[in-house]
Amino acid sequence: MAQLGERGTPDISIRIGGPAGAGIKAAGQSLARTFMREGLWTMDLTEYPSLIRGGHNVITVRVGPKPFFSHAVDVDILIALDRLTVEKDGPSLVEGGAVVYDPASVEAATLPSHARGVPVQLDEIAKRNGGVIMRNTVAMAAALALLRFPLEPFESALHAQFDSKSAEVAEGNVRAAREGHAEAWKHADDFPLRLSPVPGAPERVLVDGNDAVCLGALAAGIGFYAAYPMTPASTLLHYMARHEGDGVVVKHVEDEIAAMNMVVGAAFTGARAMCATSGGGFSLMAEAFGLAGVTESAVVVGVFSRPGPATGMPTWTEQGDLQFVIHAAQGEFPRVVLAPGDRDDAFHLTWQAFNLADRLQTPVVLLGDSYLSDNRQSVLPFETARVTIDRGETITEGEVSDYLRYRDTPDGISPRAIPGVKGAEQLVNSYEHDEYGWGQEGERAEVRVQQDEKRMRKMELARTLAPAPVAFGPLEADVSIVSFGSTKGPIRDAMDELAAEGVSANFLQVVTCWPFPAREVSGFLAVAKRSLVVENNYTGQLEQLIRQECLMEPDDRLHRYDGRAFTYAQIAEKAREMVRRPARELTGVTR
Amino acid sequence: MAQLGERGTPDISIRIGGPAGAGIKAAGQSLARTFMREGLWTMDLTEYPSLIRGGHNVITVRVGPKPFFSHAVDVDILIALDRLTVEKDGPSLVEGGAVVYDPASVEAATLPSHARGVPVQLDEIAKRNGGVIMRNTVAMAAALALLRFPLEPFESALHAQFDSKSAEVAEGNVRAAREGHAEAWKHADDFPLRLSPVPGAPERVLVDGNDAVCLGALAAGIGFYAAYPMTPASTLLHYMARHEGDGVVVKHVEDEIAAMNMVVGAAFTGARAMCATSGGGFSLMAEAFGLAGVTESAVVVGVFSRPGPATGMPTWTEQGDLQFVIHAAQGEFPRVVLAPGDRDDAFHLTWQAFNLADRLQTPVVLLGDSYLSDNRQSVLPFETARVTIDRGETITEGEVSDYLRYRDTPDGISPRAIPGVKGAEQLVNSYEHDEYGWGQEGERAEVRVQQDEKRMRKMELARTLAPAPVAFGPLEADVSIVSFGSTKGPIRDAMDELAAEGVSANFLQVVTCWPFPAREVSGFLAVAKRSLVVENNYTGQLEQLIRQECLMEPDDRLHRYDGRAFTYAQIAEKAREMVRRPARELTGVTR
Amino acid sequence: MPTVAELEQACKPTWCPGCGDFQMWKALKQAIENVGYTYERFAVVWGIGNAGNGADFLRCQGFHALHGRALPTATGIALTNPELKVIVEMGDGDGYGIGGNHFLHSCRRNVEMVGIFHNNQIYGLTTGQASPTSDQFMKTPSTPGGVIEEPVNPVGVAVAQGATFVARTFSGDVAYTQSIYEQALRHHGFAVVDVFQPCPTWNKNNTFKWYAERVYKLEDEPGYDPDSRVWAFEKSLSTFHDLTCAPDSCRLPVGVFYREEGVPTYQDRLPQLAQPMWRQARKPRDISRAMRALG
Amino acid sequence: MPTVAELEQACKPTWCPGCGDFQMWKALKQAIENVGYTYERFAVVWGIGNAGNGADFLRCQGFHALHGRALPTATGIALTNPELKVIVEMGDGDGYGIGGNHFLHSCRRNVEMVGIFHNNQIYGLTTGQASPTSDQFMKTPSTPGGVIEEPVNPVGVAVAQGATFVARTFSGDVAYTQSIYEQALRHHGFAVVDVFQPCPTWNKNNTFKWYAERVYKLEDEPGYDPDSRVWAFEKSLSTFHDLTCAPDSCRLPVGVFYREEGVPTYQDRLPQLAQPMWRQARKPRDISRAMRALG
Ligand SMILES: Cc1ncc(C[n+]2csc(CCOP(=O)(O)OP(=O)(O)O)c2C)c(N)n1
Ligand SMILES: Cc1ncc(C[n+]2csc(CCOP(=O)(O)OP(=O)(O)O)c2C)c(N)n1
Ligand code: SF4
Ligand code: SF4
Ligand SMILES: [Mg+2]
Ligand SMILES: [Mg+2]
Repeated sequence: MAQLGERGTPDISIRIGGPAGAGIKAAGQSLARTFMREGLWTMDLTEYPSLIRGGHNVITVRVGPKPFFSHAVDVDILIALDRLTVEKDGPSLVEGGAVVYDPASVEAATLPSHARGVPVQLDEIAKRNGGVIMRNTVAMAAALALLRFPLEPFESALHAQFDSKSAEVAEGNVRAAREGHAEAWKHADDFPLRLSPVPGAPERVLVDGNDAVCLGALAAGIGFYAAYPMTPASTLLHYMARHEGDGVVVKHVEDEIAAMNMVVGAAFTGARAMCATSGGGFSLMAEAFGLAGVTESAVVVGVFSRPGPATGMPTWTEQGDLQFVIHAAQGEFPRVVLAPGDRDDAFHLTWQAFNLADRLQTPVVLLGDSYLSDNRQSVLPFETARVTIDRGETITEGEVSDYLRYRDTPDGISPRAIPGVKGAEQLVNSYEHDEYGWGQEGERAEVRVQQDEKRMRKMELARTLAPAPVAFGPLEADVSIVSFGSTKGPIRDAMDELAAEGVSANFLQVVTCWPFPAREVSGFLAVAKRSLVVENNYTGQLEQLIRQECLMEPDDRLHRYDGRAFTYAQIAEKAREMVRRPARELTGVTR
Repeated sequence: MAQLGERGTPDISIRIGGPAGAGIKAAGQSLARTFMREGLWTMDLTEYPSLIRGGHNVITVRVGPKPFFSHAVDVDILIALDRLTVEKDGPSLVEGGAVVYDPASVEAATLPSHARGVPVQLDEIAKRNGGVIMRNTVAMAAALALLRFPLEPFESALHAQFDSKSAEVAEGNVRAAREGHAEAWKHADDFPLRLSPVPGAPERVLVDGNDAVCLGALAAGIGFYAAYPMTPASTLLHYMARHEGDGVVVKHVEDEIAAMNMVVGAAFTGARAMCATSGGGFSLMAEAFGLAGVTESAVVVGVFSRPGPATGMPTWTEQGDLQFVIHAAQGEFPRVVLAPGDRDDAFHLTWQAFNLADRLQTPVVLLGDSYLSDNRQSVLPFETARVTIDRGETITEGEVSDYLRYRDTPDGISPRAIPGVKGAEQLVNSYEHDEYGWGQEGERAEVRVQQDEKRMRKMELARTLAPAPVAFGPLEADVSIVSFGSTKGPIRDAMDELAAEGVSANFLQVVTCWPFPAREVSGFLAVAKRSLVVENNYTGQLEQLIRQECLMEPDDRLHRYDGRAFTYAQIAEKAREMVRRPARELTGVTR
Repeated sequence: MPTVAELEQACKPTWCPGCGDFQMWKALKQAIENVGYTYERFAVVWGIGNAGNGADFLRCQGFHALHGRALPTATGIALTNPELKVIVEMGDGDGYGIGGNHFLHSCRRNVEMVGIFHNNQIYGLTTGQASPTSDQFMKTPSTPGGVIEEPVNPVGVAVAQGATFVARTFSGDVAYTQSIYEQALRHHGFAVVDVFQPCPTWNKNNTFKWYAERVYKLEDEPGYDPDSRVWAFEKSLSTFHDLTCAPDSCRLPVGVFYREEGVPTYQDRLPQLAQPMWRQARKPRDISRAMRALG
Repeated sequence: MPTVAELEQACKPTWCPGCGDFQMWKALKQAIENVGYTYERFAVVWGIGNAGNGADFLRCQGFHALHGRALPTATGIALTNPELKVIVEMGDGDGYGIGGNHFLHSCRRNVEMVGIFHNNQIYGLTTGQASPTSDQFMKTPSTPGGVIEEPVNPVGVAVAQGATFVARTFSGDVAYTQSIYEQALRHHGFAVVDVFQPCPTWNKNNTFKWYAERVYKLEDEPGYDPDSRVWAFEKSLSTFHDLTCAPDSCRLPVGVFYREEGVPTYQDRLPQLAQPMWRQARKPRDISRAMRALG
């Protein structure tokens, strides 16, 4: 068990736990926002079952003066709103960690023996200042007191949150906070951890992956977003719907089939169009995803995975859909699959996805997961100056003549004249077709070959346009990690932790998963001392692609498939273990 | 251009071409049946566009005294019901081949110069004996005359076909046949090919792949079949519907989503249940296919591919869905994919699929394509004595106690008690769940891991139960071919042709595509002099699997993606070309 | 024949306090006890949603199916085992949104089974988006500007599409709901039961009070005519209202809108379904005749 | 503004001789000419089927969509370019079978577009299986024992579900069909036009003669009341008949069943849809305010 303050990283983690419906997530997020505004860096981890009430909900806020990339591993301060939290989260507390609890509902004797109990009359204080709903306010103020963190920033946050609703409620919250702060302050001397504001820190924003995707889509000039709610993609719909006023038609439709077919229709008019869902919704979209392929429609599809199969584990995380999105839908057609690793990637890959879709006139998938979608991190505002709009060979105005929608060209791209352009009579066709679009002609063997080859040729262009893998860490390292998507954060933190111990690690983040960057991955693996593929799934789908595309096998692999994200500690431990093993025990066959 | 009678094989090919709606397919099939009944072997190839009328329809009947495995490469006798046939199919005629045509509609001058014209008053003879509809009868009789094949068998076939409807029509047809026969007989002396009945030949049946699958399903005791029509799978629905009286509930449902979900429901009651479709319908089934995976439902799903993407080329053939069926649906779960190569495989793999589904309690895919589904071959009646019923650990009657539907067991198989069994209260669940089936418990990390591992463990059992690859040809060969599915026929014919020339070839037919038989394929490739993967698709999906699972690359590959099946000649030519090349030019990197 | 208590699971309901799903759960257990099925003689299929979460709480031969697909799964069960009464529990998003096509076709198919729709006019489990039955202009996270479609009219569609038993009830009246359930369970054919089910957590518009002030029983009014499709259709239209309507200008009928007995069910028309279909798979079927037909 | 001749393609129709699709093609071309759209101002979306095969034969801005999915594709077009009138051509399997859910939801959405359903009561392109509108007891390759479901009642469902223009016509009367098309094209909202379209190849039951003997025009009878949903619903029920009914006991109404003008369309309620949405994507959108909101 870790000791308080013993971790390599200079940050602190605070967990709030209680039943669903107690406002746990909002509480944690306002704590994080308070810290962020005072110049600290934060990362949330929300964990909850697929229930509206009851069950056990938890948010853990990691906070510190230096940036980090992933969620907390263990807990320094546990705010236990109920007994279940003590029972379930007690074991995550570091030796000497504090448990803020209400002696009225939790008995001191039930606290773990290695914990420091901080009894605060959460209920009573809340009630006398306005109602039980304020319990979270009391508890958060108590946590701040333990860290000797000033209360004023939190008070202004409460004012900001409640003033517009009711001055009375705002005042009540502030009073409740002060009382909680005062009560916990008594225990602060015993508690060694301290946290202070960092003055003059740069402005930051608190975003989860879905916020970042939405911002990227808005920046890219999205005009149409259609979706059917599905965890963890639902908040994209909420966000986009709130931004209809920015010039986006947002439709909550009857099912995912409609969403995808509408998006293809919207692309026909030249709108930048996107839909997003989780794996289950994408299953239903598969046919129309192929429609986008054969009709050469520029669409962006977000697939934010949760553990499957079928309904699976709606509120948890997994990277189980990589091979599915690469192979979904009957027949063969070009597609691009981009996997953002963090919020910055999510923003920039999203607007790039729209450009790629337009350049290639084919569907582009943004593949994420709940871990990235759901959890907030403080980040520097996204560099909007980098955003460009490249609509490729799309003709939106004026006139065309002798127009052939599917003209055979050297790079496979046929100029696309959208409806409204004079002379743009055309037939966009789900059947195989000739250059004009006629289905009858598409039955001829030579026409089929022409069009199939034309489409597939776009994969070559895609290889040159799609983002290359990104390498982190030293050129030579004791352990070389290959991974994709949201494992990026834990891997980067693990690298830092390992570096502090004198173990060097480097990391190749596969950003474009399809077309697969075989050259870069092969090169990285070829010089690796010990190679490791990290994946949040059971079957090792990235490794399958590496084997298929590079004819190489990594030395080892780390999988997790219990619905939870990797912690950096877990990855670091795997790397340590590999370094301890003599090289000949590693299983790699190719070098 | 091939010369008449010059092909290595002692068989003859007759093509009938004309517009859709002229009864071309039926005509060709009754010709084939006549030959079969007289002891000859036959194979059809039907080619038609996705139209009800017009267009250009063709059926080619290959017939000979010895068995063969695939369709004809070129044409010895062309029956041209219209000018378009002369134009389109003339080039396929061998040097000295005959064209049976009606001088009233086709001018002799338009015939290809290398053809022997056989003018027959098709229209007039038909009309005077009962109507234009009898044109096919006249033409077929003419073809028989050219081959000096006796007319009687054909006459009895006509009687068999029409007597029940009207003696007059039967008589008319017979008269028309006689006149056509007589007219063509005049030209038979000039035409060197001859065909005679083979007396005492064993009984045969004329089946296409879909017939074979249906017979396999019926033999296996299927109780429920649900489908939405989709070429080339529609005739399965027709066949099954005709056999409702044998004790099958057959439902033509509102869409493929309903079909797949109904089949999963039917499996819940212990019925042997199946649905079938083409790739587009399977796209819609994907989610419920995953439902079968997580609920551990024993279902059989037929996927009979046509060229995609999307609507694609409905009436043509392709092997473009292999990777899709292996990866369809969100999340990870065990599945088996079986690819019949011919009609005998289709029969036997179908009943085996039901046994596998029951043994493994997981979905089993039968992956075929239009080439196999649509075309008839004369085959020995299927060996029904080989059919066994193995329902695995399925409890259909009696009583169970302390029943846990998802009990964790060493091989991953949990005994399945169906509704109606006393004590079988259970919760079959699309959510992750615990051993009882409760979804709430499935959110716990350890329960998830238990159930995920339990399910995936079934893949190990699947490896031991699923049919192994089948090897054809000598142990050592000049060229070693790996392929799957319906390319089997052309490959086997190509091997015979090559053998006749002194080139030896062997062939490994991958029957179970998933779990992939890596050991057997690696072994086969490792000792191959020159290895070749043959696939009816663009991207080389089988090769991708070989690379992924065997870390090996074949020396060369042959793809076809124009919607047409390989001919044996094409494959033989590729093999010859490989043998001509010095070995160092082959591209293989692993051996 | 399980009693209400025996129908409960060790796994206890997790619905929000005050959720109408509790009442429907209660009514269903009582109706099953009253009709008197043994455990072996009925099966329950759930869709996905808070309604569907009921799967964990009822002891039975159960199937928690996909979102929107409970009806076809149930149909597969009903058409392969004639000895089972199949009950299908769905949400309004589940049953009328994503599952709308199966609803439409189930009505015209008249498979004997009971479809219960938890109509809370909201997507509960996914945190409060508009459902296909949400009232026009209702603001939700997916429609912050207000719903602009006309709501689904499940009773009207069911009646138009040939369902042979079409009823609606309000979960707040548990006894009435239970009596409607019993009639539905005893109906020979496809029974549609739409239930106004308040969702106190997300739907702040259609609350218990809101429904209670507006519902009235069809059979209490003159002219009650559940034999007439046209009458039922006309009554179905009176559900349309706007967000602010006063209780007396916006009366919501509950009860049996339409009932037609004596129509043969789908199962009745399948002579091969005399017994559970698993019995077909005890030994290889003789296909010699079928094979000979291809000779 | 293209004339009938200019609306034709070099690619000529391949429908079977005598197919009702020819007549519908004729009526549509004439209606478009009469209403007077330029090529740039309308788009046509087809589903898959023989009806859908019309995609090859009409010169326009066209989209041949997936089987069953023409309505959502068309909706995506209509909701991103307000300058286009969108016409959707579907088969009965296409529109009411696999596409039934989109039909249901399109009716309640009232997106301005015209849905034309080629109702030949059969699956034409896939060689004659029963369609959701096939008459009960009809024998087809997928129902050799006869259809046992009640047919879909598209008019009834559309009226129940809030469609603002619901009409039916018979392709055999080309002039009448054309006039219904023109009214539908001029309607401000979602217009549903179901067309009895004989399929001489596969449907030997509902032939030209069969329809011709049975159809009558709604407006020719007393009590014509297309403002009333209930009246329209009642009339929709009279389509139900059995295979052997005599012409006079089985009269099939055609004409406008229901029409409601003045209802705001979906597009009307989207202020952001003042112009084609591609204009939003000419330069990066300023997201500074949205980003600041997260600070
Ligand atoms: C294919 C698919 N799409 C989306 C979801 C996500 N989802 C789960 S429940 C639900 C809607 C819940 O609303 P409703 O059906 O009305 O049930 P309620 O929770 O209100 O009882 C949705 C959209 C899913 N599970 N599967
Ligand atoms: C997902 C999917 N399922 C099935 C098909 C096959 N299919 C093509 S057209 C058609 C039905 C045609 O009937 P209808 O819609 O009534 O049109 P018609 O040909 O009668 O005009 C079917 C089932 C398909 N293309 N896609
Ligand atoms: S969210 Fe609504 S429907 Fe769901 S359990 Fe809570 S109150 Fe009931
Ligand atoms: S099959 Fe029927 S609907 Fe299709 S083109 Fe022929 S007549 Fe028309
Ligand atoms: Mg609901
Ligand atoms: Mg039709």
